[in-house]
Amino acid sequence: MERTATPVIELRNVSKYFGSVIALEDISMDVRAGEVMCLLGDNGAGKSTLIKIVSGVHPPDRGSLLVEGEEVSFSSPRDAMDRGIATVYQDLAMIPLMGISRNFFLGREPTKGAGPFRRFDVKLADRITREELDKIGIQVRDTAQPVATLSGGERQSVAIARAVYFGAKVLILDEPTSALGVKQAAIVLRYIARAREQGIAVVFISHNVHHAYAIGDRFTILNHGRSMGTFEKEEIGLQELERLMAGGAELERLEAELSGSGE
Amino acid sequence: MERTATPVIELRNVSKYFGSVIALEDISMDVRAGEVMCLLGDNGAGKSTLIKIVSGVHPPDRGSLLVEGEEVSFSSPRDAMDRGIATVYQDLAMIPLMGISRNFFLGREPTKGAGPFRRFDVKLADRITREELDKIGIQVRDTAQPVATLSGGERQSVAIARAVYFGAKVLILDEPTSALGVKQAAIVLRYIARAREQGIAVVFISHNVHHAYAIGDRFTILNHGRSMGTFEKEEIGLQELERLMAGGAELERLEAELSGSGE
Amino acid sequence: MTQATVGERIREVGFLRRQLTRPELAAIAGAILVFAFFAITAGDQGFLTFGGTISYLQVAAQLGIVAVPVAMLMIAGEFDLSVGSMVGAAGIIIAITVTQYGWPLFAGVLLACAVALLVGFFNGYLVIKTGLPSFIVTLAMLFALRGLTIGFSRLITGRTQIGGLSEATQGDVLFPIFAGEVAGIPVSVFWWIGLAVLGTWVLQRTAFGNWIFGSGGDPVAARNVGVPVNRVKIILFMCTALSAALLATIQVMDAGSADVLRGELLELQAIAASVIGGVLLTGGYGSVVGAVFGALIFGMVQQGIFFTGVNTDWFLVFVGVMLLVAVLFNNVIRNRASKG
Amino acid sequence: MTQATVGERIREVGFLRRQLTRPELAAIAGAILVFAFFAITAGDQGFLTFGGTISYLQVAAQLGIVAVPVAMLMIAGEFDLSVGSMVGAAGIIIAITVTQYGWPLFAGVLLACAVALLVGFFNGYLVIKTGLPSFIVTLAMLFALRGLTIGFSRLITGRTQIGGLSEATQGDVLFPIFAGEVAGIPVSVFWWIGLAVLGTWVLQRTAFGNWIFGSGGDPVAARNVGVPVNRVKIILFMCTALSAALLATIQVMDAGSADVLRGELLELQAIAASVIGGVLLTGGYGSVVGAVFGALIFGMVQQGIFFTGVNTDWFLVFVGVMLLVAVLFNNVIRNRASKG
Amino acid sequence: GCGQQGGQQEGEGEQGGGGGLVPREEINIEFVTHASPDPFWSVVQNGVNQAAEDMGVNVNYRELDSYDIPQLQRNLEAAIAADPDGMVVSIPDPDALNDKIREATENGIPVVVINAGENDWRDVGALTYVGQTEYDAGVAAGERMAQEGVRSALCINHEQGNITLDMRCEGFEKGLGGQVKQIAVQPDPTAARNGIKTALRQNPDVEGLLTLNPGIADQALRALEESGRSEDVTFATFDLSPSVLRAVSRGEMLFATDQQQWLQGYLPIVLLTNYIQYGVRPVNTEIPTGPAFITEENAEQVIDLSRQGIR
Ligand SMILES: Nc1ncnc2c1ncn2[C@@H]1O[C@H](COP(=O)(O)OP(=O)(O)OP(=O)(O)O)[C@@H](O)[C@H]1O
Ligand SMILES: Nc1ncnc2c1ncn2[C@@H]1O[C@H](COP(=O)(O)OP(=O)(O)OP(=O)(O)O)[C@@H](O)[C@H]1O
Ligand SMILES: [Mg+2]
Ligand SMILES: [Mg+2]
Repeated sequence: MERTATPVIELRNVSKYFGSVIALEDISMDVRAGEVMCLLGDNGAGKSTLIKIVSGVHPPDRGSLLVEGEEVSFSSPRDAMDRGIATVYQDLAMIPLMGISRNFFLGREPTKGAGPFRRFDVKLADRITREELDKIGIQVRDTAQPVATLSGGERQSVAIARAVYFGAKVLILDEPTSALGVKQAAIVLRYIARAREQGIAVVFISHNVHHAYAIGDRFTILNHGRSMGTFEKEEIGLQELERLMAGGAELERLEAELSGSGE
Repeated sequence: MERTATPVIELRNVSKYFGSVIALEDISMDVRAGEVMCLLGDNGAGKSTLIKIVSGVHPPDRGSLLVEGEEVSFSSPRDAMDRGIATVYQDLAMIPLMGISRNFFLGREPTKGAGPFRRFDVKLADRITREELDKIGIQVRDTAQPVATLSGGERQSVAIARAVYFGAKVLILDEPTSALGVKQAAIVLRYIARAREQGIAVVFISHNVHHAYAIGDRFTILNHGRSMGTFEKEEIGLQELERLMAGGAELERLEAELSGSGE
Repeated sequence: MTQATVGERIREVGFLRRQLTRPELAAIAGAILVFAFFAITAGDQGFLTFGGTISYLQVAAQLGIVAVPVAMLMIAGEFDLSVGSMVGAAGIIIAITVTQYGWPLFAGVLLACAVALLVGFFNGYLVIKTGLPSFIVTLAMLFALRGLTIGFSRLITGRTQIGGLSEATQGDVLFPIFAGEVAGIPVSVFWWIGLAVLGTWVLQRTAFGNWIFGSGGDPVAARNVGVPVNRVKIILFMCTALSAALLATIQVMDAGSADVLRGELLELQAIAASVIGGVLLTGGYGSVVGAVFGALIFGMVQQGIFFTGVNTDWFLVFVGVMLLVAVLFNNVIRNRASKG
Repeated sequence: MTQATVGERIREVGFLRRQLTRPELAAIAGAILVFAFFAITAGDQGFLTFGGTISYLQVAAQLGIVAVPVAMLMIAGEFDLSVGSMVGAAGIIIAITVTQYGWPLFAGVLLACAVALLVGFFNGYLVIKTGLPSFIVTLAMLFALRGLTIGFSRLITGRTQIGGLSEATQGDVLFPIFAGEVAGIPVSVFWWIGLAVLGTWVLQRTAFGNWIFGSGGDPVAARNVGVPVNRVKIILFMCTALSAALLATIQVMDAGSADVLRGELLELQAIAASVIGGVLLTGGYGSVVGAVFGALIFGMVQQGIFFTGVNTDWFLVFVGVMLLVAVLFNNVIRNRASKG
Repeated sequence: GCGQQGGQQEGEGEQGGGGGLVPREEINIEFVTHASPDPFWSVVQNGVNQAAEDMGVNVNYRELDSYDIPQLQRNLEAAIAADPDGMVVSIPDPDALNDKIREATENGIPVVVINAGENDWRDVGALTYVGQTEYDAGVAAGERMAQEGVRSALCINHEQGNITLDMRCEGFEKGLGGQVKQIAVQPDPTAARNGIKTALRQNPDVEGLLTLNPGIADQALRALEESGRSEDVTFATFDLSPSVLRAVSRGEMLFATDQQQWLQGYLPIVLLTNYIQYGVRPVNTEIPTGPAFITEENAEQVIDLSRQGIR
């Protein structure tokens, strides 16, 4: 597990507004190679907005974004991808009416042939898609099946498999396990662990404290668009993390009510 | 906690095919008033398809559906709603460009005035929406904000609040907590418990064994479109349930790999 | 953690700016721009006179009468390309029944309305039952209806233009309702305003209006929460056809004649007016007020050129450029308003 | 738990049935139905002869040449209403440069193509930059381009119809390429087939084709995964305009004349052919082959009535009804195939 | 009755025009007809432009995109609102238009009717009528063709529903005194040519063919050629173009009707200018511009004029 000095991704005093809504205010954060940074926070805290800034979907309204120490301003997600940043969006970024393998390779199609005869290598795409989905525990019957007809978990798996396959330097996962079954979720966590070992920087968003605590090296907690600080795993316990995420004592009362409730 | 003899909902030998795909094969299941039936199973097992049959979205290709002992065939979701069945769909069934409160009441608008002057009571709708979302822990700034601009969890909360508000006899929840923060998830579980107390039959789908075990009375497990049986809570332990859900030993191996992983 | 938190995340945004993000207000801005343009370039050549105003208002009104229900149908996610042909058909029905068969005017109008409702129902029913895109169903209806109009008109009268209704209409009690004037303003303008108000009320203030938005925004989701999507769409198809019959009645009374080509390309203009007014082609979003101002922009541009004295050869260039400028202006306004 | 499990959940579905669920094959079924209708009702009146076949193939080809790129643009989620005007404009450019300024034919054609590419680029650029719906941008272009054509044609020649190109064109080396015949079949048919093959190849077999589907299916998602959506759309707008210039060249050479009104309503027909062929109006789905057969249905229906000997007063009824029947038949086939 | 009306007109004319004090460059004339951008009206428009130049007056020439009577009504209203010194109008639909035109004359605007409205110009109080009705032109064409012994013919209508084209066909039938079948074709050249070809095959007995526009005539000529009927079918067209004239001069066509519509554009401007300036006008008469035919004998002479858009 290597850790370099300059962070792969760094955000400095970033703010983002949607009309009158303050989605993010003055956020600073960094992620280094070979570490998993967990972004935690309540619903609507601004997590998805934050990672959309990193992956080039939204430009920040204020503040700066640095990749490998160099200030960048992405004009499109393509720019971010070209710098090795792969993202699983919470709303998945898939084309409902397109087939699975076409979706898998959308924007990065493998080609064969040369010159004017360069063409989309459909066979290769189908094979890779099938293999990668197999690895994550999803068997597809037909790689041309429209994504719209997949189950929620199957769709999420395709998005994850795609990001992992293409993720070069940074892997960003926005609630990747939310719709997954126990087995698939475990596989995804293992993916993340493996990516970290390979020196990839991972940003991981989850509402599942157990998932997050199991895999995270550092934790940045957002609350209503503002950062509540970043904590090393050593600094903080599971209980403490949970309280920070849920934002208070109210939760404990609730949990008590539900007799025997786990988690 | 009352339990009646005739189930509120009963499925008898139901099958459903999509083209060449067997989504469900020969499923039987029943839910009684005042109980929480958990539907468990891997991704793509057929859970969502099953509840779509109950809520009138798909007609079954074979088998029959009974509501309060009477055989029915819903020609539209409206029919199911008229029989007191409220559903939170996994893909949420919301109109992205419509405002929150208009979405909340879509199809069941409160009206005021009479005759040709009967009109949508927008004020009332706004007030109720705000209240119900407040209860679930979501503060909305503007009830006319388009749903598309809500965060994933906020959107899910709106769908849940809506179903709970309108749920008369049967409440069906398809992975309602998947995008929710710890606090909101706990609130939803408490909702379910309260609904059960009021004698409502609840069908609850989750991949989170802890959530399911905490709240479920009975568990029906689907695997590749086929039922693996229904178990009473007393019959089965958490561990056993987890193994059934994940479908084998592979999971344990995986979990061992991820040191200290919870869940 | 309640109201305070909400407040915490809201920035101050000016009232004007907030208002301008509403789709219809941008269309109004476009209309004002076009008006200002003509007022400056052609103000001294009659554009600002009462007669000049009436001349473009009437064009806008006739388009607007159809554009209001067309916009609502588009918000519900469907097209009706057959409205133009329906205008022609309804006009010929009235003219033939009155002049050839000696029916009283009101009976002819009633028959035209009945046929329109039937055609609208048929359109809607076919779209719903077959799941075919309404574009293609109503395109077929566009051809078929125009063809029936030409065929029957030639069969019965041997011609494609039927005149001689002036005597039958001008004394009729219906005349002031459809073709009269109030204080020099043609009643079609009032019909337009009336329909706009009614449409806005239905869309914004009734449950049915909510269903319209739902049906267009995501028909599957809307159906899943219990909206009778099919019923909504069929009713709206009937409304568009009925509005075409209304326009035909107005035109027949106003002109005292009918011809089989009346209403040609009206369907496109109505759709264009709606889109100019901010209605989404894909459905689920828009407003009646927007369509009304879209029609007004269309009317002003079309008639305004008259007063500028520009060579008629360049008329269409002018229409195209003005249209684009008006819509671009809408857009600038909207973006300015919604941005930081 | 791998292949076995997959097999477990698949039912047997016949080969034919599986093939028929493909969108283009349903359109083929519609074309066959229309063909069968005419073969039965007018087979002994020349419909089945070589000459009869050419007469509808040529009409279908001219529509199809434009319908192919229009279908691709629609799959990418945009409309181009300006193709019809572009045909008129390109025709007049060729005619004026050749007859008035004595340019060689190839230079006129090149200029027309250059202008078309410029117009296409402008359309695309405007749609992308402003975020306005392409419907309204290209509608404005429809007016503006037609207006410029009328204006310049009258300014330079004082007429709206320019003839006398036959002498200039018939000896030219370009003539056999655009207006010649091969074994009695007009070359426009080969252009049509060539473009269809090219379009299908691009759409189905290249990365660019995948981007087209993505751009139309969900532009935001496509952009998020790195598809250069803007570039895709601008290129396609340029293709539709270029195809219009190609059609204009063919028509000018074939007819020996140009007219400012050429291509009127072509945009609607091209869109209709695409929709008949299964292209979704909302984008993201469809095929070139479908559009090709949509054009064929249109051509057969339009020319077929002359063979049946039906009074042409009923021409449009005929077009409407046949269109509807063909599309309904598509639909029945499709539903049968995809059901149980 | 006519004389009386004429007298009234003169009275009004005195207020509106007279005096000879209006400088020509201040005269504004609105030219509002059912014209569309087709070859026929192009020539009219050229006549208008020439007259405007010769007279030194301003003319606003207005046309329609397609045959649309309500739009024409609006255009008339707009023209009246612009308060011009004179107007030129056509009356293709008297019921719809007479009231509006009367409104103009009653407001003291001198009006000249052209092209359509032969029976209505007095009624609306216009100064005069210049032109020939489409119906009469059709009758003349029919009679001319009947002289060649044609008993049955096809009339090719390229814009179904446009009343002026209907009138041409109707008149043609009357003049021919035989059987005339209307065939509706698309305005698109290829579709029109192939449609005409098929129609010729379907009607093997027809002896005559009439087209209503020179563009369609070009295609009909090829259709005749390609179906080998050039010899036995007598072919003629409405309106001129260089290629039509060439065909006429080669004897491939019997004739092309020439309504001399240049005059329908030119004369009204001259008449109005003189009336506005000096109050002088032709009294109680109409000015027919047709029928005139271009045949093999005189075709060559007009080709150049046609190329310039004068014939
Ligand atoms: N386009 C937009 N317009 C207006 N408000 C927006 C927009 N996008 C997001 N927001 C608002 O910004 C806030 C942050 O949203 P974001 O999606 O980043 O939350 P999140 O932390 O990802 O929540 P969740 O855990 O529920 O996914 C939310 O309150 C949301 O309503
Ligand atoms: N419309 C459809 N056409 C074809 N296949 C479909 C369709 N809908 C669902 N399926 C298939 O049926 C199977 C069951 O889907 P379903 O959505 O019921 O799964 P699920 O149990 O809800 O899974 P998840 O936990 O991932 O949500 C899946 O394999 C899916 O691909
Ligand atoms: Mg989020
Ligand atoms: Mg599911």
